Amino acid sequence: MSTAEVTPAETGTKKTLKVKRYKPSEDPKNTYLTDEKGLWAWMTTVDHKKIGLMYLGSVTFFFLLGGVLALLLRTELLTPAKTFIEADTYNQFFTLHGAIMVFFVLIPSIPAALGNFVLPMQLGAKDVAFPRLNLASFYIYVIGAIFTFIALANNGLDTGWTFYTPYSTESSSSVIWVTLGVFILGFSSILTGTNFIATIHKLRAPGITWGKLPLNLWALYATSIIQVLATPVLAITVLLLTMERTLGIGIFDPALGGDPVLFQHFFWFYSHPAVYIMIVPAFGIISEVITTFSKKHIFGYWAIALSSLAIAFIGFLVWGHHMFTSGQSAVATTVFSFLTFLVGIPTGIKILNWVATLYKGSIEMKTPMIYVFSFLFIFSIGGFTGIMLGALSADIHLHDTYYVVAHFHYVMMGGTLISFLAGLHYWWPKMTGKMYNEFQAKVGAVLIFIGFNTTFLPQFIMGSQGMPRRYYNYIDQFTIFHQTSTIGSYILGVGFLLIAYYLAKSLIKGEKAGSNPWGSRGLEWQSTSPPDFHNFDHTPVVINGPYDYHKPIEEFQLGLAKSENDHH
Amino acid sequence: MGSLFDFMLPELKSPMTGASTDALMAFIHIVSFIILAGVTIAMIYFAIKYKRRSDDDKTPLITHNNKLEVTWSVIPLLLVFIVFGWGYKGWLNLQTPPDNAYEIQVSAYKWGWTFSYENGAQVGNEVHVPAGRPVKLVMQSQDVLHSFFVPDYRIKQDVLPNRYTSVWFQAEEPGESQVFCTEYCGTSHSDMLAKVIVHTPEEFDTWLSQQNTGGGGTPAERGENLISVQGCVTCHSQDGSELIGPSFQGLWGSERNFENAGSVTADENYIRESILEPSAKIVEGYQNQMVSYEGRLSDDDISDIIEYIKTLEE
Amino acid sequence: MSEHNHEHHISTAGQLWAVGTALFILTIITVVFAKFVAIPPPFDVITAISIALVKAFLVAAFFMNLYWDVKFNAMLLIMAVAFFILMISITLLDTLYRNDVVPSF
Amino acid sequence: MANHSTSTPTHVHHHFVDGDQQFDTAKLGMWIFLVNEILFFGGLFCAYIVYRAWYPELFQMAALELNTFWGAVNTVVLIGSSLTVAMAIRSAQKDQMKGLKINLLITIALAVVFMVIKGFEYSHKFHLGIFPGEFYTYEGLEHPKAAIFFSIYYMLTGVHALHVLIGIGLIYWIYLRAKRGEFSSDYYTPVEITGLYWHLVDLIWIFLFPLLYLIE
Repeated sequence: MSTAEVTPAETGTKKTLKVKRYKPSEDPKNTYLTDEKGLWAWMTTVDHKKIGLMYLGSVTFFFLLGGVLALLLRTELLTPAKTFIEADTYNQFFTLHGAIMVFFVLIPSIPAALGNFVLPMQLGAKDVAFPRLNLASFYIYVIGAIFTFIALANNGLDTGWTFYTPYSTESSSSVIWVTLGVFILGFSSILTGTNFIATIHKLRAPGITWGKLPLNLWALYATSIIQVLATPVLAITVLLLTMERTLGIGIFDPALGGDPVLFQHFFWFYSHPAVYIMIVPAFGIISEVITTFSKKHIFGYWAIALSSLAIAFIGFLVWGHHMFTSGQSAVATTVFSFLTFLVGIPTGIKILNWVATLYKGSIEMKTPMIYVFSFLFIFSIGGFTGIMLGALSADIHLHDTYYVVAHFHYVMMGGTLISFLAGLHYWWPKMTGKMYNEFQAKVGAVLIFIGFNTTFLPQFIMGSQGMPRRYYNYIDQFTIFHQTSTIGSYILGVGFLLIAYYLAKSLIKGEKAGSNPWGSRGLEWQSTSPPDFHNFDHTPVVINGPYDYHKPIEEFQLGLAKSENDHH
Repeated sequence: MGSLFDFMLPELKSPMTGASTDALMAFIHIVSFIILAGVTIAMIYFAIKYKRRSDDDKTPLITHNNKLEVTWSVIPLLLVFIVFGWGYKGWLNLQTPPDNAYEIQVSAYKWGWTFSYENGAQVGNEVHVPAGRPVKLVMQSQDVLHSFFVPDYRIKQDVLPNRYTSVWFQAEEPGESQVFCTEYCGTSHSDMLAKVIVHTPEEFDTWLSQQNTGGGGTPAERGENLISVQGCVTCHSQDGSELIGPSFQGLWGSERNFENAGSVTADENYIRESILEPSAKIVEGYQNQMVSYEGRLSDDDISDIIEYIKTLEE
Repeated sequence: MSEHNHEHHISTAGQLWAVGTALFILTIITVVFAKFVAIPPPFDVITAISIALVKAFLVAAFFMNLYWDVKFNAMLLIMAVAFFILMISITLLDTLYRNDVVPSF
Repeated sequence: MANHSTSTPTHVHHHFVDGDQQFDTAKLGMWIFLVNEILFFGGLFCAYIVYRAWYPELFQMAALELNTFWGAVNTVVLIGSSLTVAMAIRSAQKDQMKGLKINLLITIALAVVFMVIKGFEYSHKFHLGIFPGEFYTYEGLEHPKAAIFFSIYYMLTGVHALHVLIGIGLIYWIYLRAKRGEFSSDYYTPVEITGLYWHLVDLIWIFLFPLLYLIE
């Protein structure tokens, strides 16, 4: 038993605590998976790890749904005009693909699924601040999903995920079911954000100062702030849209004297920051993975941490760059364009800091690291094309073409989804205690990379040549690009099937992972795999930063010798 | 490099609106490519050079380098300022049609376009324009949002119900260009296409004179008829004399000062607003007495009246 | 963490009544100003909003205890209001300037 | 589950070190939720301000249709209820359980009075044909966008009234828990955070009242 000098989060003054080393068992008997069993125990659990897994399951389900829709869309686009579905069906499919991927997959994917699992563990906490609220927000998500399914069974939705008025006020599809679903879903997002902010503020283990917070948590913190500040505006927007359809309140409907451009302001005030809700947590994962697999201290900790907050803040001021051609005032357009460029800077800083982290590291190309390299390449392209779209005169030409489609897939799929996969492969052994087949995983990662670029690179070219988005039919000159893109999407599909296959197999036949297979210094790895119900054997005490790879692992396995509230 | 850009972009047929855009896109593509290549090469080089030798590899503690951080913040910042300024300049040009632009009225609907000419000619899904002369399209929608996009000219503008928006271009050579609708508008959104057909000025004049102008004469003639039928003339003179409201003579393009809202230059949107919401802007020296004509005049009627008012320009 | 036993502030009944009375009086003042005193626009709106802001401050500071609370909670409230103002002012940049073709700065 | 020792009161959940940490966390959580409420109403206020800037004369004309007297009465009622909630929290802090229950009951009563007055205001307007949106049939206002003003009015006051109703439910729930003797000066977190919510409802009304009723 020894002592350590730490600064508890709450008081800010140094004090000496009695600590001892706890080496996590490599073969744990009791884990959160064995603690409570049965369907009912799962459905009523308040354990953040199980809730995280339930989110993971739902997100996977919706990803499958949205992915199948995407493949159907791409198949339809193999030839101009009708290939196998009607125009109206096509319009419904792209609307649902967009709405499902944005609201049900990308927004909850990293924060609610992976974040829920790792956030308390990285803090050394036993759970999130409000565990019951956490469960409630999962069920609110489920209710939102049910509303969307009701819409599906009832005329579907054909407005595009953006719900632009007056089309959405006139459309004969069931807009109201979806807007209500989105309204409800918003609360799920808000409650998760609220929970995370409170947890990061109040439940940090002794010694975790803001300067020792893992960058993943800085990213989740910034994300939560955006969720809390932006999502309510989405809620009121879809509520107003619902009222517009039921009562004809006329605020957004030009036929009743309203202003459709005002709707776009309302919508993008949420939906632009929402893009950062999707991408900022991805940055967090990249920071964790890149340090672990280069065994090296992160380069520019504060630059990366604070740039997340800067992105969160500036991200609120740029929504009008979706509206350069909408007929908004020239003043607004100019201001929005200018601010848009400012948001590009902190993003660029992050990329360069990550690359600098690799310098003189000890780099091991495991699957998560392959995803990180894919991310750095693909996301950079997404960023540069974002600069292109922020430039006023270029955006006039490119707006609402496939260039934009390619851009946001490079950012959302190439950024968020690929880093989600990085995170999934990184934390999979921690979540399940099992290891997947490394070779198959590498093949999967390479397939995703190739499939992705085959799908979306041609879309930049055809977009810049003038192919508009949301087109069922197209003129002949674009055929070759569409066909290449469709082939790419099939490669992606195969890649995802492979991933699903070996991950499922690892659950049954996978080798035991051990508590810390990657040799990470992160706090979540200093517990058993899978973790105990209470995450840690002893309340952890943190004296080193999460990226102090120059220090021996023993210094990362400290716990309170005696807990102050006797809860271990 | 040049041929790559030719591959990326359709042939530029309106250099006055598109040259700056093309140059800017080339600039961004080149700079982005250089930086991307740098990042990618660095990544791959590090991955090979610093490949893990053993599990006990020791790595140096490098936490940060402020000089480096500042460098790679400031250089991109300068670059994006250049891009912003460049884009802004090109866009300003797109927003300001030359004074001598030839004007065509555009009406968008689900799912097609109607183009109306000064002499009353109306053409569907085909807009004929003279080469070598700036053309300004004044557009409005009859139903939902649409967007007018001509890739060859690098122009795009949303078309809204209840408001006018405009876009301009100058095609230099006779030929054809594709028009797309780029704001999703329902079932046949992807078939809402049109063609710009560019003629030599002489051919254009011939073409225009051959068009059937339809009943009721030119828009301006119809407008003249409307203002007497609707009773506008009771309060608004056409010769500058003072009646209850401001005269129509010299109204178009003049600077209007208001009791309640600053000032604007009288344009389509102003006149339209004055007809539909007369109380929004009261010209100095007049009372708020006019009632709204919403529901009494169709959008086409209002456009016709505006056309007529344009002919009364001093 | 348990050393951190800060006392919860308990307002006296007098304090609460004083704040309540101030709020009642401000309500009467704002009605009187609006209905019986002719203030030229736009100062009428400014007066009404200023009084509302004072009332809001009283409620937030004393009823909601922010005056004695940790500063972070007050910061949250200020942040919410700041983002609300940002949302409105940027939206107004569009809706107020639609007629100007070229930015006037 | 963790074994609760005697030193930790039962209301403290296992993942907190002590009651203080739990109290602070709950309060922080509530404040974050209030941030979200402010921006929720912020969207409606934004619609209000945009339309007001476009049609100031409409807002002046339409405000005359609203009854300033009853609006002012409702302001006083709501401020009074805020005061009683603050008193309720004070009672809980001082272990005066009877005061807590009485103050909560007065708060509920005032909130009901607010809703009743609101109901009369609404029914008066419906009687005149001032319905929201396209059901608007009133002819006393000569303005093409009159319906939009009342749409905004109904949305703002309607969403606010919904919050009042939720507040009544919450305070009644707190009252029931107080009756069961769940609160003391050691543990009154639910009272405190419900109070915060109720004050926010009051705060919103403090701005709604001058913006809707007091424009001449």
